[in-house]
Amino acid sequence: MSADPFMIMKNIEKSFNGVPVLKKVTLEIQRGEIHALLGENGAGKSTLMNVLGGVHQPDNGLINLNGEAVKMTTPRVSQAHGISFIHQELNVVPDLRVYENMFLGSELRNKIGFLKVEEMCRQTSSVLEQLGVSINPKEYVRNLDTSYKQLIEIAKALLHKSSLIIMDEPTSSLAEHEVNRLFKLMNNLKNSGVSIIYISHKLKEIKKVCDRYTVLRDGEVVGTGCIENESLDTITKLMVGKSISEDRFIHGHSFGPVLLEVNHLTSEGLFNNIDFTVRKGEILGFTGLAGDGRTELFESLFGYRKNYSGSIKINNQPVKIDHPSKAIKAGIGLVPKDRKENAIIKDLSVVHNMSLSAMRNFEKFGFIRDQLENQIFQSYKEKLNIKVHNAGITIDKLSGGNQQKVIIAKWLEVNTDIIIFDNPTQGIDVGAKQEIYHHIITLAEQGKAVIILSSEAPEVLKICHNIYVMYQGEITARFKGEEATEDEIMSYATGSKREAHQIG
Amino acid sequence: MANLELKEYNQQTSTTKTRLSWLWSEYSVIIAFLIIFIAASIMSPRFLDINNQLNILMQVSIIGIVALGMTVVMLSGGIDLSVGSVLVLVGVISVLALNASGSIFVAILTALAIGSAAGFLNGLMVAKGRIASFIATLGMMAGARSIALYIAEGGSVSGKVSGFTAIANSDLWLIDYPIIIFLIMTVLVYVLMHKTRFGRYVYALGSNEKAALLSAIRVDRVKLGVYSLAGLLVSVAAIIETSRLNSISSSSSGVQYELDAIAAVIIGGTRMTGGRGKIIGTFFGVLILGILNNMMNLMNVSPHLQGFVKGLIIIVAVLFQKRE
Amino acid sequence: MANLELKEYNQQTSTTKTRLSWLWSEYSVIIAFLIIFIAASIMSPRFLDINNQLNILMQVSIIGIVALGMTVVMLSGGIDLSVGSVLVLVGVISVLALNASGSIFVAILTALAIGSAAGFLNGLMVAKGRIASFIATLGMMAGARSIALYIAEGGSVSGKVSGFTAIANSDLWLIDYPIIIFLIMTVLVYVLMHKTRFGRYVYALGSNEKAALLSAIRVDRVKLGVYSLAGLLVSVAAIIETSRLNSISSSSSGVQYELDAIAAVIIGGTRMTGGRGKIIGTFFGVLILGILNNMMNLMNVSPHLQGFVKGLIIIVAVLFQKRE
Amino acid sequence: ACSSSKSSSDGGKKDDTLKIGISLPSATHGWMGALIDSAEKQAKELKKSDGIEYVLTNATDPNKQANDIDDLISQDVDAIVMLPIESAALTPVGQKIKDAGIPLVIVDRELENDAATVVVKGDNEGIGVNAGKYFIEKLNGKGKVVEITGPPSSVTEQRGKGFKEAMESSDGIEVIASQSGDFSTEKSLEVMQNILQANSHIDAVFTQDDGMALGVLQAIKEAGRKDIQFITGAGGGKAVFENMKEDGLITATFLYSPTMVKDAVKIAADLAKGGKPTEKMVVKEATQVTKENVEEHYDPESKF
Ligand SMILES: Nc1ncnc2c1ncn2[C@@H]1O[C@H](COP(=O)(O)OP(=O)(O)OP(=O)(O)O)[C@@H](O)[C@H]1O
Ligand SMILES: Nc1ncnc2c1ncn2[C@@H]1O[C@H](COP(=O)(O)OP(=O)(O)OP(=O)(O)O)[C@@H](O)[C@H]1O
Ligand SMILES: [Mg+2]
Ligand SMILES: [Mg+2]
Repeated sequence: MSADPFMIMKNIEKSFNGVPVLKKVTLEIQRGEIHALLGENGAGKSTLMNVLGGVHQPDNGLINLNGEAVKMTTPRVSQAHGISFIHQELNVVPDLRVYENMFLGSELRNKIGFLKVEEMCRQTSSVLEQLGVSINPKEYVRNLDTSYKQLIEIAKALLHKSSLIIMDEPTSSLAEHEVNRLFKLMNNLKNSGVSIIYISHKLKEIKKVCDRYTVLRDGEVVGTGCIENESLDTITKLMVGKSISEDRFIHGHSFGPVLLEVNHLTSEGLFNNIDFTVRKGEILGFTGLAGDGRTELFESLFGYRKNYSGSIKINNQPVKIDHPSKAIKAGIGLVPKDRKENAIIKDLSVVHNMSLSAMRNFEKFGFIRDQLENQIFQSYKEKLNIKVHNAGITIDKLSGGNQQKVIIAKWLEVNTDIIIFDNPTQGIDVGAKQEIYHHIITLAEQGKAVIILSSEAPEVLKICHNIYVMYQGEITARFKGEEATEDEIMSYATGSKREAHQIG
Repeated sequence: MANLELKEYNQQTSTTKTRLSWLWSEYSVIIAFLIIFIAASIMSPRFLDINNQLNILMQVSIIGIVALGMTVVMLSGGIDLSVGSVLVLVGVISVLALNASGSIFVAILTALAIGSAAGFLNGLMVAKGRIASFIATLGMMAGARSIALYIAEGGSVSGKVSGFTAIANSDLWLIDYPIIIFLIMTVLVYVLMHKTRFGRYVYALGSNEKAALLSAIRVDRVKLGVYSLAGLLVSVAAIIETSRLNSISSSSSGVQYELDAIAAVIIGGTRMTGGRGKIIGTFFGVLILGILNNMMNLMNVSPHLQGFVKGLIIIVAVLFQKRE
Repeated sequence: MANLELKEYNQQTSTTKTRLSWLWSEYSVIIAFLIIFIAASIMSPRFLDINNQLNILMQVSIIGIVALGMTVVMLSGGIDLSVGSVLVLVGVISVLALNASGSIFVAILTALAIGSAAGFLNGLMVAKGRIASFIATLGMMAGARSIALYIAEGGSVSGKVSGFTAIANSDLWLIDYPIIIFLIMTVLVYVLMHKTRFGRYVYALGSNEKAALLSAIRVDRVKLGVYSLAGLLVSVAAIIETSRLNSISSSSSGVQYELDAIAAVIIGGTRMTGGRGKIIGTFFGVLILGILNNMMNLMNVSPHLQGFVKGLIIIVAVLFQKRE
Repeated sequence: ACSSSKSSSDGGKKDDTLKIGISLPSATHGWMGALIDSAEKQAKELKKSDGIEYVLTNATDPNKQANDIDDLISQDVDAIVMLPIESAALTPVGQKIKDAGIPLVIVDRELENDAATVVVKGDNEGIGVNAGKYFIEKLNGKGKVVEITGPPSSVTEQRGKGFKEAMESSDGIEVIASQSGDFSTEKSLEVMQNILQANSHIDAVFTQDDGMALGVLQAIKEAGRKDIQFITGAGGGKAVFENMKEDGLITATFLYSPTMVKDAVKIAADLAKGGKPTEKMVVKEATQVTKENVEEHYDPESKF
C-alpha cells in the first residue's frame, strides 16, 4: 500500500503577504484511499488544497502525480490531470439551472455543436439520485436551499470521473441522512480506485469514512497515520493541543420570565402555525432536516421576511418587526447561516465586519472611533481565538472558520436580549466549537434568551435546555434537552413520527 | 423519503399560481410591449398601418442588431460603450474600401474585419488587461470616433459603386432586407446563446465569474469571443446604415447608439450585472423603443419634451416588469 | 501562543515588501498621477507655471464635485447617468429664482433643493422601485434635460443679479473659490465615507446587499441618502458653473459630464460593481483627466485625434494600476 | 505615447513666433466637422507661409470651452478665434480675453457684449427668413409644410425663428409638423418616415441643414410619395448641390458655409501681427442657391 503513493505533495511552502501559511508540508495519497486532512481553523488545509487544485501557486515545493512531476498552474490544468475539487465555499452559478451547473465546463454536445439538454438532464438526475436527492434538473440553482447547492457541487465532482477528489468540508450544510448517502458513495468510489482527500471538522465522520489522516497545525504537518490505530482523542489533541469532552454541557437551569412568545406564526409554503416561548436564560434548540422551514421562520421573526401572520410578543408587549433594524431595537439578534451569502461583507476589513451591526457603540459625536473599534476587536480576538495576523485585511482572506468567528463576534457586540444562532458552528474546528458553546452558555447565564438552529442533532443535544423538532414547516416535537436522544429526534425530523410532546 | 415528499410539495404548487407567475416573470417585457402597442393603436389611427409597422421594424433594425451584441456583452457582466463609434469607423473605412476596390464584396469583408477587430481589442483590454469594461470601451468609443473623424476629415464619405445601396434598400415580398437581416441575426444569436456551449459560458461568467473559472472554463477566451461578436454585429449594422444612405458621417452618425442599445437591453429584462436576461427580451425592448420614437413623431410631441416622455415611459415599462 | 507567533511574523514582514505592495495596491492611482504629472512637465515647459496649475484645478473643480457624488453612488453599487442633465436643470431653475427674487441666497437654496430632490427621486426609483440604477438615472437624464429645455425654450438663461458671478470668480489668496469649494467638498465626503456610519453602510451595501440587510442596515434609506447626496453635490457644481459664466444653456451645458465623472471615478480605482474604492482615488482621477485636457490644449494635438489620445492615455493609466 | 510625435510643435511661445488660439465646439455634426477641418487647414497654411503657430481646442459644453480659453490665455497667444457654443455663456469669457489684451475673432455666433474685435458670421435667421420667402413664393402662399429642426441649440432656435416669422406673414401656409432631426441624416430619415405616416398630404419640407435634407429626401423616395413638391436645406453641402443639378427634389439651399472660419483665422493672423481690423463685422449672406446659380458654388473637392 505504501510502496508508490499515487499523489505526493512535497515540501510545499506558501505565504500570503509575507505571512507563511504552509511550511514544508508533505502529503502523500494512495490510490483508492480516503485521506482525512485535519487541523484547526486557519491551519492551512484549504490553502494546501488550493495549491493542488491550481488556484494558488506554491512558493516552493513539488507535486507528483502518478510518478510524474506536474505544475498546477490553473484550475483547468488540475482538472485535466483528473483532480476534482469541491471548494469550502460554494461555487455554484446561481443563474444557471441544476444540470447546467453540473455540466459546466464539460457540456455534452451533438455533432453540430448543439447542447444535448435531455441527455445532460438524465445524467444529472441519475447522479443526484445516487446522493438521494430528487430535484428537477431544470430548476434554477438560485432557488435552491444551500444544502442542495452543496449536493450539486458534490455531484458535479462525481460526474467528472476523476481519479482524485478533494472535498473541503463538503458536509458543512448537509443533514445526517445526506451525509450517510455521501459516505456510501465515497466508499464505492474508493473501491473503484478513486482517491479522496476529505476535510472536515466533524470528527465522527472522519472516524466513519476515512482510512488515513494527516494533521496540519499552523501550516506544518504534525502527524500522519492510519485512522484505525488512533482514538479520536489523540487526533483532537494533535489538532488543537487539548482533549475535548463529548458530554452534554449544561445541567442545572434557572430560567427567568418569558422573554419571547410566538403565537400562530404562519407563512404560506414555508412554515405553519408555529407556537413557542423562550425564557430568560434559556437555550432553545430547533432542529430538523433541510427544508423544514426553520431558517425562514426565524428570518421572519428577524424582519428579513415580511409575509407572515401571527403574533410576536417580547416581554409581553406585542411587537411588529418588518426590518432587521427593528428586530435589533426589539432585542432580537440573528447570526445567519451560510456566511458567504448572508453575513460576510467581503470588501470590508475584519474589524469593520465585526462592528457593522453595532455602529452606535463606536461613535462619538457621530464619528467612528477607529481606535475603540480595534480595541474591541482585540478583545473578541482573544475571547474567540480568532486567527488573523492583521485585522485591517479584508475578511475574505481569513480561513472559513475564522470568518465565522468574526460573525459571531459581530452579534455578540450587538448584545441583544434574544439571540438566534443559525448553524453557528458551520466550519468551525472542534476546539473552537467548544469555546463557542461556552460563550453561548455564558450568554444564557447572563440572562439572555438563546435560540440555536442546527441540523446537527448532537449539537442541540449538547447545549440546549429544550429542543424543538421541525418537519415541513411545522413543529412536530418538543423535548427537554436531557430527555431527548438522537434517534428520537431523527424520527420526528424525518416525519415518521408526528405527535407533539409537551414539555412538562 | 423526505425527498420524495418534497417533490410532491413541488408539483402541487407548480400548477396554477406558479405557472402564471413564471410567465409573468419570464415574459413581462412582452406584456409591457403589448400594452404599449395597444395604447399606440388607440392613440393614433395611423399606427396600425402596415407601412407604419414596416417602418418601425426598419427603423429599429440597426439599433436592434447592435442591441443583440450588447445583450451578449451585458449577460457576460460587461458593457460596450463603443458601439456607436465603432459603427462609424467601420462605415467610413468600408466605404473607402468600396470606392477603392469597386467591389461590394470587399467592402463587406472589410467591414466585418474592422468591426470584429475593434471588438476583439475591447475583449483584449477587458480579458487580458483586466480593465473594467466601462472604461475600456469608453476608451474605444473616443478612439474609434477620433480615427473616423481623422480619416474622413470631419465630413462624410459616400459610396461610389452602384449596387451598394441595394443591400439596405431592397425588399423580399415587401419586407426590407434590413428587417430580414435583423430577424436572422436575432435567431442566430438566440441559438448561440441558448443552444451552444458558448452561450452557457457567457451566462455562467456573468453570474459567477469565479465559479466559471473554477469549472475550468477559459473565461478569457469567452470574453474575447463576446466582445468580438458584439463588434461583428456592429459591423453588420454599419453595413446596413452605410448602404441605406450610401454614405456615413464621421461626426453625426452613430451618436448615442450605445445608450439606445443599453436601454433596449435593460427594458428587455437583462440584468445590469450580467448572468440573467434573454435575447427575446432585447428583441421586444428594441420594439418598445421603436414604437415610442414612432409615436412621438406621429403625435408631433414638442422636441423639447420628447426626452421627458421617453424617459417616463421607459421607467414605467421597467417598473411594470417583475423584479427580484 | 499561536497568536503571539503570528504577531511576530507580522512585524517581520510588514516592513519591506508588504508595505510597498500595500502602497502600490492602495495608491497606484497616485503613482499614475505622478507619472503623468512628470511627463507633462517634461513635455511642456508651461505646464508647471503656477497659473496653469491653478487653471487645471479650477477646470476640474466642477467635474470633481460631481465625481465625488458619483463615487459614493458607485461605491453603493449603482451609477448615476443623470448628473449632467440635473446640473442643467438646477442651473436653469436657480437662475430663474435668482432673477425673480433678486437674492443670491434664494438662488442657492433653490439650487440645493432642486438638486437633492432630483437625487432623492433617483434614490426612490432605485431603492423603492427596484429599478436598475442605470435605467432609472437614464430616465432622469432624459427627463431633467427635457424639462430644462422646455423651461428655457431650448436656449440659455442668464443671471441678472450683480454679485452672483462673484461666487465662482473670486479668489482667496490667488486660489479661486471653486477650487476651495472642491477641496472642502472632498474633505467632507472623505470624512463622511470613512469616519461615519453612513459611509460604512455604503461600502457594505455595495459589497453584499443581502448581508448588509441581514446586518440590520436600513438599505433603502442608505440608498436614498446616497442618491440625494449625489444630487446635492451636483447642485453645488451647478451653482459654480452657472455663476462662473453667469448663465447656463439648457441644450449644451452639462453634456457628457456623466462620462467624465465616471471615468474619473474608475481611473481613481473604484470598482464598477461597488464596495471598493476611495474618495482620494477619485480626487486624483479627476486631476489626471484635468491634466490630460490641459496637455491636449498645450500640445496642440490635432482636434480629430484628441479623442484617440485621451482614450489611449486613460486606458494606459488604468492598465498601469494594480488590479485584483 | 504622444510625446515623440508631438514634441516638435511644442516649445511654447518664443518671443519672435506668433501664435493664435482657436477654440471650437467638438464635431458632433457634419457642418461642425467640416468647420473644424477648414480651421485646421487654414491654420496649417498660415504656419507654412507666415510661420504662425496655432493651438486648436474642442469643447463639448460651454464650461469646457471656458476652460479651453483659460488655457489659451495662459499660453499668451497673440489672437483668439472662438466659435462660442453658447453666446450668453461665453460672453464673460470674451470679456476676459479682452481684459487680457488679446484680439478676439468670433465666428458664427455673436457675444452679448463688445468684447469681439471682429465678428465673422453667417446669417442664421436669414436662412429661416429666406427659406420662408422661397416657400411663400413657390407654394403661392398656400400649403402644408413640415419643418425638420436641429437639436435644441441657438442655431436651431434662430433658423426656426426666421422661418416662423416669415410663415406668419402668409396665413395660407400651415406648418403641420415640426420635429428634430438632430442634424443627422439617419435620424431625419426616421423622423420623416414617421411624419409621412402621420400626414397623408405634405406640400414641402423645410430642413435646417443639408445633411438632414438628404435624410428627408431618402424617406420620401422610399415611401414613393408624390405629393411633396420640394425640400430645402441649409448650409451648402456638396451632395445637396448634386441633387439640385440632377433636378432632384431638393430645389434650394441657403449658404452657411463652414469655410467662414477660414476668413476668421486669416483675420486673427493679421491681428496677431499687430494689424488693425478693416471691418468689425463680416457677414456671410445666407445666399439662396437654386439650380440657376448652383454651378457658382459647387466644388467637387469639398468635404462638406
Ligand atoms: N488570499 C489570502 N490572502 C491572505 N491570507 C490568506 C489568504 N488565504 C488564506 N489566508 C490565510 O492562510 C491561513 C490558512 O487558511 P486556510 O483557509 O488554508 O485555513 P483552513 O485550514 O482551511 O481553515 P478552516 O478550517 O477555517 O477552513 C489563514 O490564516 C488565512 O488567513
Ligand atoms: N427562494 C425560494 N424559492 C422557493 N422555495 C424556497 C426558497 N427558499 C426556500 N424555499 C423552500 O422553503 C422550504 C423551507 O426552507 P429551508 O430549506 O431553507 O429550511 P431550513 O430549515 O433552513 O433548512 P436547513 O437549515 O436544514 O438547510 C423548502 O421547501 C425550500 O425549498
Ligand atoms: Mg478551509
Ligand atoms: Mg434552509
